[in-house]
Amino acid sequence: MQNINFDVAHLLAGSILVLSFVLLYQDRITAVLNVFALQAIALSLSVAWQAFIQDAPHLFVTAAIALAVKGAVIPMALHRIVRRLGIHREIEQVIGAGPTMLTGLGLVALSILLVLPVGGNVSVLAREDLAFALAVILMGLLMMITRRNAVTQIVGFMSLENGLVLAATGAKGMPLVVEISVAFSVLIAFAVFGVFVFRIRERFDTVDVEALDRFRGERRDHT
Amino acid sequence: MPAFVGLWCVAALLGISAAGVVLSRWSWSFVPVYFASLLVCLAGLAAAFWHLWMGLPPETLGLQIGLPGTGARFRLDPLAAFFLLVTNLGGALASLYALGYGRHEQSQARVLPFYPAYLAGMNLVVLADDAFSFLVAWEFMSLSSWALVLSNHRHPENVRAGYVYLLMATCGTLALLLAFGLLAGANGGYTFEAIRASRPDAFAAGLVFLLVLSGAGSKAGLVPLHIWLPLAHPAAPSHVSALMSGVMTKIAIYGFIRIVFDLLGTPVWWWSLIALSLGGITAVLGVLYALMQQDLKRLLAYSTVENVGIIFIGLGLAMAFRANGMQLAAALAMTAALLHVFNHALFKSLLFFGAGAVVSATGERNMEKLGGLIHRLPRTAVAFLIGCAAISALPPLNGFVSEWLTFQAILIGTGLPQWGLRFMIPAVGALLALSAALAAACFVKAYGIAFLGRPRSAAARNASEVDGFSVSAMVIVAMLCFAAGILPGPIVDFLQPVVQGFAGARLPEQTFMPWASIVPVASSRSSYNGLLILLFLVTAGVLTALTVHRLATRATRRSDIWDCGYPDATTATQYSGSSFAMPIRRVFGTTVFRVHETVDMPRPGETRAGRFHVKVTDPAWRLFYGPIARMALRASKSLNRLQFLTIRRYLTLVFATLVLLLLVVAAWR
Amino acid sequence: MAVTPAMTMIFELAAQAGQMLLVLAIAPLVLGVTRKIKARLLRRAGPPTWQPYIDLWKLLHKEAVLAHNASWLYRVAPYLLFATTWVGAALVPTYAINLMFSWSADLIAIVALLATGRFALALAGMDAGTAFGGIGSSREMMIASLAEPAMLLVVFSVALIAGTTQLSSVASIFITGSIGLRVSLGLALLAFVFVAIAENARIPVDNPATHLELTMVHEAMVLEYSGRHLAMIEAAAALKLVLYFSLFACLFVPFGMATADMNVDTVLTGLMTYLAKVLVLATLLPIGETAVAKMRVFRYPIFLGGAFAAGALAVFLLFVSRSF
Amino acid sequence: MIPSAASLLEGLPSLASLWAQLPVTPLQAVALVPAAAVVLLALIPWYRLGAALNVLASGLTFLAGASLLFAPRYRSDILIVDDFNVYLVTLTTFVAFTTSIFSASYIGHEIETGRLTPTFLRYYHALYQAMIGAMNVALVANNVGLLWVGLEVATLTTVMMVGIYRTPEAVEAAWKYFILGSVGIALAFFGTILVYLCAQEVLGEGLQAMAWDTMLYAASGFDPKLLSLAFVFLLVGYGTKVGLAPFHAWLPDAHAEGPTPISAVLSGLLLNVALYALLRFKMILAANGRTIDAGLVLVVLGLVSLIFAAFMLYRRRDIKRMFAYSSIEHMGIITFAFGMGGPLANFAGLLHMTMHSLTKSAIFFAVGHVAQVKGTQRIADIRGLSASHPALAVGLGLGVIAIAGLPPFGVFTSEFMLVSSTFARQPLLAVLLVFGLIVAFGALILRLQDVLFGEPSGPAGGVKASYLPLFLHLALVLAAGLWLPEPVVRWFRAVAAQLG
Repeated sequence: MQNINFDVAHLLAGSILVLSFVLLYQDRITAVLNVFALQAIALSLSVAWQAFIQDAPHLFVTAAIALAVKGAVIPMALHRIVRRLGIHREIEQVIGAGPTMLTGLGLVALSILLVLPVGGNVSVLAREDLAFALAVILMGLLMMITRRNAVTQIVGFMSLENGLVLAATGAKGMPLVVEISVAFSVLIAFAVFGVFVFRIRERFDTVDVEALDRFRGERRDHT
Repeated sequence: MPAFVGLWCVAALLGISAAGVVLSRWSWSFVPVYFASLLVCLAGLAAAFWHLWMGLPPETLGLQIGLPGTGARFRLDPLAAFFLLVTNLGGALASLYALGYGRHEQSQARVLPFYPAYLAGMNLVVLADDAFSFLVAWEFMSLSSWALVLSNHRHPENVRAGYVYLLMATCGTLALLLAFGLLAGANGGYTFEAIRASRPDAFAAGLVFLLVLSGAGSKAGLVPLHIWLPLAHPAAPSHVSALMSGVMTKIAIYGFIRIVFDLLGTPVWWWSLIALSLGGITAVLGVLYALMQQDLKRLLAYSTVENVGIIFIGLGLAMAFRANGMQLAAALAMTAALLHVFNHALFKSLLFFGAGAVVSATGERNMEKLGGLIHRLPRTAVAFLIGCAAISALPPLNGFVSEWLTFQAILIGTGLPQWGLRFMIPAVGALLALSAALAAACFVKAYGIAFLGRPRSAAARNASEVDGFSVSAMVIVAMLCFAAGILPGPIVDFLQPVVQGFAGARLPEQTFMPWASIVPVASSRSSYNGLLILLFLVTAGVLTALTVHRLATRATRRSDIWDCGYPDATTATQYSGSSFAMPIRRVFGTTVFRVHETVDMPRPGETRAGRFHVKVTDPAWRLFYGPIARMALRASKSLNRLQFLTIRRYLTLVFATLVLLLLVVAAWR
Repeated sequence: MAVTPAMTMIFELAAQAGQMLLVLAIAPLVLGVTRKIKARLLRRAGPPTWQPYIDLWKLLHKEAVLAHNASWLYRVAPYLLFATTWVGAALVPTYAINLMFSWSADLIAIVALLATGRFALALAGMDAGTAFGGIGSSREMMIASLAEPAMLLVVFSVALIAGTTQLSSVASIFITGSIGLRVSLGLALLAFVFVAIAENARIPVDNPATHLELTMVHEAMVLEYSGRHLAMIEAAAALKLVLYFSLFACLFVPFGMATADMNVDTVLTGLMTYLAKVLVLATLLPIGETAVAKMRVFRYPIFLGGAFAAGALAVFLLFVSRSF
Repeated sequence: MIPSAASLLEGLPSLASLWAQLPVTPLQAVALVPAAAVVLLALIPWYRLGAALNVLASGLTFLAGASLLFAPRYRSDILIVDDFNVYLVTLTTFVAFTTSIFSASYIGHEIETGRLTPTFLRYYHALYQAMIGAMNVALVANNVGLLWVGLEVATLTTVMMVGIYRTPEAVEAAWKYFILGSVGIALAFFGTILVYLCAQEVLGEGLQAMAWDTMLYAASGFDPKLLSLAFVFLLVGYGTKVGLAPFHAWLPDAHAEGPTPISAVLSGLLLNVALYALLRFKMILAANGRTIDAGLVLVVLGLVSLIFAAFMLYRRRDIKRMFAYSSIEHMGIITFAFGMGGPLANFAGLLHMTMHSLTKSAIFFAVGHVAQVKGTQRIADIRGLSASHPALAVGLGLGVIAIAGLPPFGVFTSEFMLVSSTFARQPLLAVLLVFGLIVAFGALILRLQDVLFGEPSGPAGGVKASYLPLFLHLALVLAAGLWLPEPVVRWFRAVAAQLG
């Protein structure tokens, strides 16, 4: 019994990791959004599984939140933004897909290297989950810094947040206050994002972050 | 008791500066402020004098303020008392002078609050008995004088001077802070007792010495840390310049003596090597730069650098003798140094007062625009002449006595065992002799150009004698210079309690020597008697004059200048300051300065005037400070790119740092 | 007969006063002698030896002409110069050591006294506000700023050998001959001669006989002076020469001086030997002067630098080891 | 800031009796008063009334915070009041109070110049209170999760306020702040989870495994590897909010483009609170003892921030951005101090935190007035302030002199302890520290002189604002430089001992 629990949790966490690899690999916005939705669903599954094996019902709430918000609402909203702003579908990457993947692999290795030596009294399950979560977080960050497009950066941040949820649920018996705060922060995050994207829309008709950087306070003093 | 008086003086001065803030909107406000400062300084003077005169034991008192745990401690021992005396003497004279001079100040609000605060700061430095209060007072002194330097802030060069000044002052303070940190140790015994008790090892002591030399030296104006001094001292109002040159540099020397001789214990001989070499170089370079100046006050500032060098020579000798246990010789050298401290405080104040009088009478600091002031400002001229003679170390005035004592100390130097010192001391003696002679040339120039000859500008032609307060201040100092010159004995004895503490011995009683002469070591070795010299000179001079007038003729006729039969009415034909300095510039110009002489000679037939322009630059700028400033700017320029990265790149920075730290954790065993 | 303290006091006072008057009396004569000898060396008859006395007398009785803008300093300076030089000369032991006031100023003080006089004269030179005065003062101070350190180094070397800066003590030590011949003493002598030549405005540094020449130094400084003031300055110059002669005599050939026991014959021998020494020096000086040519102004630094170097070397040797 | 022992004694019973009659304890009040104010202010359309209420609410919060000093120490699994946070709460509420006074006079001018509209002021005041409440929560939280929540809410509210001018620069600054801030949020949260994992193995599941003080007792049993990992994430996460280089990028623009009161609160309070959070975890590491050397990491980060910011100061053209960099510099000094550790250095660090928040907020008050009277933030366009506006010039001058570390101000006291003790222990580090200090000093004084002296520039109109907050802060800093009250010294010593 213990085994099957472990294996399923492992499988789901692994799938999340794989999905964030796919995210790294994608170079079309629509595809990125879909993959992200997929990852969110995988996340909610894994959270639900955790809720089941830890018999911690409150985690089902988290799973539901993840499924609803990240699996459905946010991807749709982002699709709408993309359509409304008419962002060209190609994502210009800073470094090519190949090096990015290699870096991702390196990060996975690093996270495993970090977590494995952790002392025995931390449960194996938590440890494995932790390794995956850490990898997902780092890869989300990697995605944010290898994409020039604001929407993809948002997505990268979201997948980073997925990693957080994964870790949080992996931590046995972590009080509910935390999940709520997570969801809370994610909501705020998204709200603020929306506000900003629209502001940016009416300011610069683009969401390319480089465009923003032209408007730095001191830059004009150079001329 | 006197220690309390000293602290009350500080409190009173702070009160006065607060009052200055309130009063300064009225034009007459300078009178009460300076008068009150005068009274307080006199009180402090009396307290210090009393302590030295009665030979009271050191007295300490602590207040529950300042550094948590340590508290603020104050102590009055002979050394502190002597410097307190010098400080308040200078302060009193400056305040008296300012009673008249103050009315020329345009914006009282920029001077009146800071002047008493400045005095308070200097008094506090001398009284402080723990590292924290010492540094607070030290920096407070710098800060208030910085404000005074900037009192005339509309001249860009004053602002620059203020900047350089405050920056250098803070570097010095930080050097002292490091020194104290080393002395106090990791668990912070910041009181001077604790520091005295803890004997640092040789390396630490050497490090502390170097730090203190640079910290106190930068405040005193040791070459090459002197660059701020000739900028800042002239920029301030003249009574403040007098305090900065005459007193504040002495406070710096007090700091040096306090830490090196008192807190650090017995010095090591190689310290004296460094102090001596720096002192000698400072003495000569200072006076050479002074010779090159056309700005009267800047000339005086550079001559301050020279005198600081002389004092450091004395201190260096004292260290050398102390390190080898030659206590009597150490006492002699120390006495010479302290006496020169006292003397320089006197005549440098006098000279700055005179310069202030010239500035307020003519509005000119540039000597090339002056001349013939001896007719327009007769009293000032006399006082200034005495100051010039005194600072040129001419008998029978006081400057000579201290230099004579220094020479005597140098002549004892043969007894030192270390070869380094044996080579250094004669060289320093030569440098000292050179600086003395050059100082005479420098002040002949200063006086001859500014006060003698024919006026070179309308301002100088229409100048009129300054007010009574200023004149009385100058006259008093001039008299003091004379008194200290002809009766040095009592002053030397007065210094002995101070010297005793650090040299371990004292000079023989001087006051009751026959004919009131001073005999530092033994009458068979050397003795000097200013009183008799004066007597002889007066009798010889007066007798001759009388005889000539009586027996020969006293007929006198006024006529035009002869000038070899080619008199030229234009005052421009006179020798100018730069032309006076030209021979010496030629002699030393190649080696010491970077002299740029640009001649613009019109071709024959051209009607325009020819131009000759000399630019003398202080090599310290070229060699040290210029490169440092350029380096800082280059660094900031290259780092500044980080202000203009894209968000993505900033995220990359964060990410990179995170990964780096994770690798560290992974690698950590 | 019993000698009471009062009488000894009187005797000592008399001795001191005698020396004071002696130097004053012989100064013009010395000048005359040098001029005479120089003239002879130049195959001229030359003025009579006592001519300087006559010159002084004449000047003293002429009215003094002052520029309109001449200040009190201009009139005081000559007397001050004269006084300092005279006092200096009177404090150098001539025929006897341990005179009453000999201790009141040591060698350093005497050098400084001369500096005081020079200071006054240089200022006076700038008082009238002429180009010549300025040139003179400026060059005088330049020379002094090099000569004075050299002189002080000479003082150092002597003082280091004798262990004192007190002229009488120096003489009383050297007179015993216990010191012997010293390398450092030789160097000091060399430096001393150089300095003396420069300080007394003699060839090759300056030409006392010149006028209206851009190379003149001392004469340019006193160009505006006339009458009694000029007389004072001339007298001071003569006294200065005597001072250096007697300094030379006292430091390097102190033999024959009257020492502690002062009675008539010791004093007389001292007097005779002193006069003889001065005479010899007064003969040697013009010979040297005629042998060399005057230098350009900006050669002085090298000349005096040589003196400085010699003095410094002497002092170094003494610091390194006492046996040099 | 803190009354002397005498007034403390006679003040104690009256305050106690006052709070006895109220339904809430001071501890609840520091969070509840702002919460109530948020709702109220969000509803009030009149901006003058809003400003007044803002001041009132802040004043009440300050009262509550100050009376925490006299209330007995308190702990639960959620909240805690101990030596460390009690004075920080007082400080925070105090600065929030004075800043609200300043902002009341400031926004009036902004309305006149039309940079802000009353509608935005509604958000502004509500957000201001929200931020204060959040920071107080973060300070009094015992539960590290709650600490995190408080800090994040504070950050997000400031993000919105930074963007409130809606100029391209403001939006861009807010955007940058938001992106970097939320990455920080995420990383810090991960760190928190890791800490919980460590604690949960020792203390069992549930709240006590997130309560800071229980963790501190059990810290020795934590897994060092995991704890180190947690600390790294917390360092990067909270360090971003502290503004340590190289996580500093958001800070200068956020300070320069937002309203000046927000700049004051950011520099004065938010950085402190973030650092406070970091220190809470450093205590746990110190108590564990087998982790990576947190001190070393802090020292390195501190030196990097100090020297980097010091050089950046030279080329700043915007006066607010310059002082923002000076905040980075001082955060670097403080981090360095805590990295050095030991009683003296820790004491210095705590003192420096307090002094910096008081001084820097005072400077921003002054800068706000300057920017308003001169109509520009460009240093090059501000000249001769001492001639045109003497009082303001004195305020700014004293502020900069204090922040530059000159006596007799409090900053000098802390730098004195830090530099001297460091030189006695690690001479090389002290030399680097002094180097940074001198470089920064040179830049600050250079700009200060440019601004204060020379021929006056711009309009010479009077200032319609109260200097009370400005000079109150300066007076406190001066007083602290001359005399630290005994209780404060006691608290600092206690905390310094815990910091290891």
